[in-house]
Amino acid sequence: MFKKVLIANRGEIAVRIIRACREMGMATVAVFSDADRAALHVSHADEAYLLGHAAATESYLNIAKVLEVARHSGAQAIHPGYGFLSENSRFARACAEAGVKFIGPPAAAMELMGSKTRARQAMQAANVPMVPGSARGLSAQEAADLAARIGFPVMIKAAAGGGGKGMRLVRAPGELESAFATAQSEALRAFNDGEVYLEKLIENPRHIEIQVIADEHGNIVHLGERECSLQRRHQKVVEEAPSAVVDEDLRRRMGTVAVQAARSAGYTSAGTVEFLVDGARNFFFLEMNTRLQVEHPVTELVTGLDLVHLQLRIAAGEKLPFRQEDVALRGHAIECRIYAEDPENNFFPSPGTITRLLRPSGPGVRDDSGVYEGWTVPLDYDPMLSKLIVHAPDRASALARMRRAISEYFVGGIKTNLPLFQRILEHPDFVAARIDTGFLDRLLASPASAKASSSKLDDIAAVSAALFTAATAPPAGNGRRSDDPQRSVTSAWKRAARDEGIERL
Amino acid sequence: MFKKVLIANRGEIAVRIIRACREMGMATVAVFSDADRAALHVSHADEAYLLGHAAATESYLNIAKVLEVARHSGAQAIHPGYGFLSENSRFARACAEAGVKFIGPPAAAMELMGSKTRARQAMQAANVPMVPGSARGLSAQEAADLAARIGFPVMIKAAAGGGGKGMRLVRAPGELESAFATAQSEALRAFNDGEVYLEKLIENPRHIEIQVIADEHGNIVHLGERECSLQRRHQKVVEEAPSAVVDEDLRRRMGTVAVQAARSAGYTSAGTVEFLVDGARNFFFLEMNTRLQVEHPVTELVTGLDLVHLQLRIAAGEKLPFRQEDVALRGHAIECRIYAEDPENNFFPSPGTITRLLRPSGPGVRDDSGVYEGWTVPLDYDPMLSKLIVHAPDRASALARMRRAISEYFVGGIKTNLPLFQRILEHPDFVAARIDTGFLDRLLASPASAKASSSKLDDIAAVSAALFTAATAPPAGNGRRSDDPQRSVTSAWKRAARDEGIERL
Amino acid sequence: MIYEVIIQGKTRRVELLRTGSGWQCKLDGKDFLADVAFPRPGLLSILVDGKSYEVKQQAVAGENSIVIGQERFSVAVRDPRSLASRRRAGYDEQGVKKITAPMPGKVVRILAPAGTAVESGQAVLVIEAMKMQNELKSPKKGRVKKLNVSEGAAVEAGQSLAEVE
Amino acid sequence: MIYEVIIQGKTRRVELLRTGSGWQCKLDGKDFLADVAFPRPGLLSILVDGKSYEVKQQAVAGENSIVIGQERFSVAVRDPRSLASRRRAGYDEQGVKKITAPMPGKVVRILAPAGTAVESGQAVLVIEAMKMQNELKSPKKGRVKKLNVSEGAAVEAGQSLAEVE
Repeated sequence: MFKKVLIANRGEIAVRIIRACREMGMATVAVFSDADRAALHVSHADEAYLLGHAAATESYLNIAKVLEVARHSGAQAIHPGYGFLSENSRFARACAEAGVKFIGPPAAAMELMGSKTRARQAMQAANVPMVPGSARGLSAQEAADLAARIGFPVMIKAAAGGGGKGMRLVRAPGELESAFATAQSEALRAFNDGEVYLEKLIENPRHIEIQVIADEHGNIVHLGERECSLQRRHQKVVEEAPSAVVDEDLRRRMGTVAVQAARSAGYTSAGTVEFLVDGARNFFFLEMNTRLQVEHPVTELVTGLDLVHLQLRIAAGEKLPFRQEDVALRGHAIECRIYAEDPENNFFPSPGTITRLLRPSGPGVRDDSGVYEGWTVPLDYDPMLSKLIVHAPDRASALARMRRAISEYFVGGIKTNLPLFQRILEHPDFVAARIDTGFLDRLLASPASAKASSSKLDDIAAVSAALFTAATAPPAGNGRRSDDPQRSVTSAWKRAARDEGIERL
Repeated sequence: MFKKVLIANRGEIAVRIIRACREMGMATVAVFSDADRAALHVSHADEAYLLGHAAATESYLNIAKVLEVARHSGAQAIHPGYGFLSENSRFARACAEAGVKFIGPPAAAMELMGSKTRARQAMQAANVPMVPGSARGLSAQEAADLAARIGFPVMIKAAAGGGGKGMRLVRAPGELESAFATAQSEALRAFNDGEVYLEKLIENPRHIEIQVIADEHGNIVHLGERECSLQRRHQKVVEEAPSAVVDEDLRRRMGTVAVQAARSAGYTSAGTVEFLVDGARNFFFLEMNTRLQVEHPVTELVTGLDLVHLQLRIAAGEKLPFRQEDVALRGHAIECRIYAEDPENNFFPSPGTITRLLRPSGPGVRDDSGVYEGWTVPLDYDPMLSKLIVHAPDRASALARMRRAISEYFVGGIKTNLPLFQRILEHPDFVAARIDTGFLDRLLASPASAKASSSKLDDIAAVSAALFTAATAPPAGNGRRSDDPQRSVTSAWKRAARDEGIERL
Repeated sequence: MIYEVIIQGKTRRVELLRTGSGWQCKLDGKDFLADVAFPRPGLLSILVDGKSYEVKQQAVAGENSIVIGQERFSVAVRDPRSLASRRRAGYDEQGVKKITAPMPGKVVRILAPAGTAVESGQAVLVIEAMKMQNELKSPKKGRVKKLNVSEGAAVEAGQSLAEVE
Repeated sequence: MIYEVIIQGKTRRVELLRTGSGWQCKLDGKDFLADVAFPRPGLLSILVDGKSYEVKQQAVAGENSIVIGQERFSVAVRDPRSLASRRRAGYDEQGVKKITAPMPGKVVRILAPAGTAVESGQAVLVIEAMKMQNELKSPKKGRVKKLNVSEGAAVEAGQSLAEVE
């Protein structure tokens, strides 16, 4: 087993991997950018080294620098987490050349699956059911022709893409050109690769994915499905396991296809095969993610396994400690991705300092967080603050538990998408599991049902606002007492207040 | 199902029950004493009412007041938690008379099991294996005679007792009289009942208990065992499930006895049958706790069930939603009880204000806490701050996970027993599960192996102390900047510092 | 103490009097007693007729709100005597509306140069932040009066980027 | 800045110089560079030669310590110039030792009245707090010189209860 592991990532996933390494008795090496010196993953690790400036290209994407740190620190393996270098095969090869174990699949498998077009070809060869479309990069003109042939609506996707970046839905010929351009430039920006292709859109599909795990001795097992249909602009927002529409039979069939897809790619470590599932429960191969997924915890909770522990064991050459028939699902798990973004304003990112952080806990609640009270969320990276996951005996109680957990969660000083989850979790269609990949965008388009918040609550809020102000008002005449509990926090209010001519504070 | 439930308790268990009620859509009514106005259970509940002064007898033990609140608020049921009124049959009867459902067993069962002496008689009748000793309250003289007959060492126990209060170990005739007196006065103080009895001591036994759950339709199921041998002065400190010495066969035999004990007592709701297990794995009935146990979460994690949810369903008249054969154990769970007490000073309670609270989280970690940063732990009640529970696929990884969680836990401003757990979790005998009820007291008697903390760490600590001081040093001449991050916390240091003539701060 | 609280647009008058057992409150003339505790700065626990509310104070970029559960109430507390506050009624001066940057970022594309006729909701420019591209749309039907930024420019939160008339 | 740090009894001399890239430290003459961040009051993250330490500041009842992981180091930071600090070497004056209350509570029983000869570790009195009875033991073999409290008395933390000579 490795003595020392470098984590080439930041935020909550870096912390989550550091925890796994610690639990397995491995020393941890963190890397950080100028923006992250005070980040949680730095103080949680046994060692930490600066990579460079905040810009990802100069830090978390800087292969040479990461490997230099690995060499210097004597790390025997590197876990890339997700995002950043996690699906970069050049990095995987560079690790091999540097004699450091890359914790993930072989570079060849990453390259095959990394290019959606080549992946399509390979999967077609392996008779994996596919969505109609192009199997290679296209010019704007070719895209227009193909779209005309297979018919609108169509999706434009970045060949090197992932996470919805460089992805555009086109409903009519008129929109194609500008969408193509945006997708291409976004792809270029995000992946240094402008290649895009085109696929027919399956109307109102579910996004259901299968977790696979494979060792280096040819053993491949699937760990059931995750229901990831709740997406905003193709970004997953809420995930759960199991899926309400997947029964034992469908699970076995999808799992078998996923395992065979992984096998045909010579896959090892943890990976995910994504499918679109239509109303008739036909499933089509979407793509394979050659890394740990953000939503991996829901699978961990229903299977009772720890995927990062398994990744580490597998990378160290161990065999899978269980067989397919040993895998059993218990209960229901749901994950909400807590982002620093403003649901009331186009979900614009809301970086800034977290002035107050109240985190949920208690029975069945897991909070995989990368932030702390006082931390300033930098503008430079993905604004995910935390993954909130719950586990309960059944879906109904899991939903109730998540509602309870969300109601306990408070992040002061920045906007978050917490209020959005309240809306989702109470929506009758979501409660009934009547969801598809368009559900959330439709929900967001509909007016936020101005549920007449009991005027009682209005009263309490009004009085509270006055109370907060009163609590910081100086005792007549002399200045504010320095032991004033309210002082620190209300300063922001006072500033704003002054502009508005508030009662002298 | 109930619309509104009153929680007649405080601290972490009140919060835990409020969470369960919320998850089941029931409104919650909290009660509090003068000392607890700002407590977590008050702000988490939908309603909250003052009972009276801090003294438990005037608040959490005040039956009339609690029932008055129940009546006033329209609560349909009362959950007593553990401690306080949870095993008080008079309270259970008073609830019935007031037309409020007491969430727990029938008063008769509480009375039977509540008196250890009557319980012994009943269990003997039911052929439950017993430890030799008296089955009734004794005078000092009778105790001396009986002890002489069955031989030392013996235990003196309060008939109404629980949680180690009014309990004394006597190894030689000389110690008997004073021990008897202390036990009696402690019992009187704690339970208003000085009756004590005597039992032969089983040398180096394990304390292993069986969780039972029974509905009001005659269905009784056991949920496996908990290993609770890690005790300090008969107070459980660390619990786990399953026990390393209990195999399928022993589990079935102990479970069967536990179920039959519960049945003979006409038991309903959640309860625990405690056994002593000797080196040859013979088990002897110790007592039955007619309430939810502090350590119930380890059972929840390995069974995937929620015991408080089940208590509520059962109290509402529902049938158990599963049968014995449906109960399966998965993985391993460990609980540590985090107390505000000083392990370096006889575990004296350490009340005070929590100036900083860093709580562990992440995979497999559950923190059932009743405190928050800024909360002042009152002197008036049991000093438990939180229950920290971990779950992992096997015991070894559960131990590693708990070590990791403990290393993340920090409570500033008061002393806690966190350092103790570090010692326990690293002890070779505990790691090998070679434990008995005397393990911890022996460990504590042995010098805290002054594991030469790497002088490197000494250096870091020394420099850090200076850094904290330097960070608050005023820029030459003018006063401290008010945006100084260090200001608030170092005040205590500064105070102490001044007395010692520190560099002017 | 007397406060004028503008909450969700509505203006409420709050009178507070600290008493022994708590706070005597008068809200728009209606009296009630509140038992209040401040567990931590920015948080308060308030009991009114036994009902318990955990209230949080939220301040993001000078925008203040009160949070109860996940319900947000934007508020401003004003001194009735202050006149300054009387002004600033509507933000909208003679039909010209500004498009401002909701957060720091970089202008990656201008879609509607000055002079362009635009529909309400039509994209005027694209800014990128945190690796996401976001289109900023015209708040009204009209004509792009002027653009204050060019492609590639770094912009601050609240900075005025364009005006539509 | 120069500090004298008494840590676990030992006295260390710490010299700190803030530089651009961090802090230049000299510990008992040994030089090293520390990269320091203060994430929150009372916490610091310190990097020395790439090793990362999360250090917490602990103050309980005027007793100060540094916590790293679960390891505790009791410390006092002194100004070398101060003389006051020079005194208070040993706590133990001419063989008389105090028994002090480690926390607030109530004296429930006196086991060894003044004049009683006691062994080291023998219980002298019992105080009750948080529903637990705790025996306070004699720190030395000798004789109970005087008792400052009687049964039933409420006592403060740190209060001297008895003296053994």
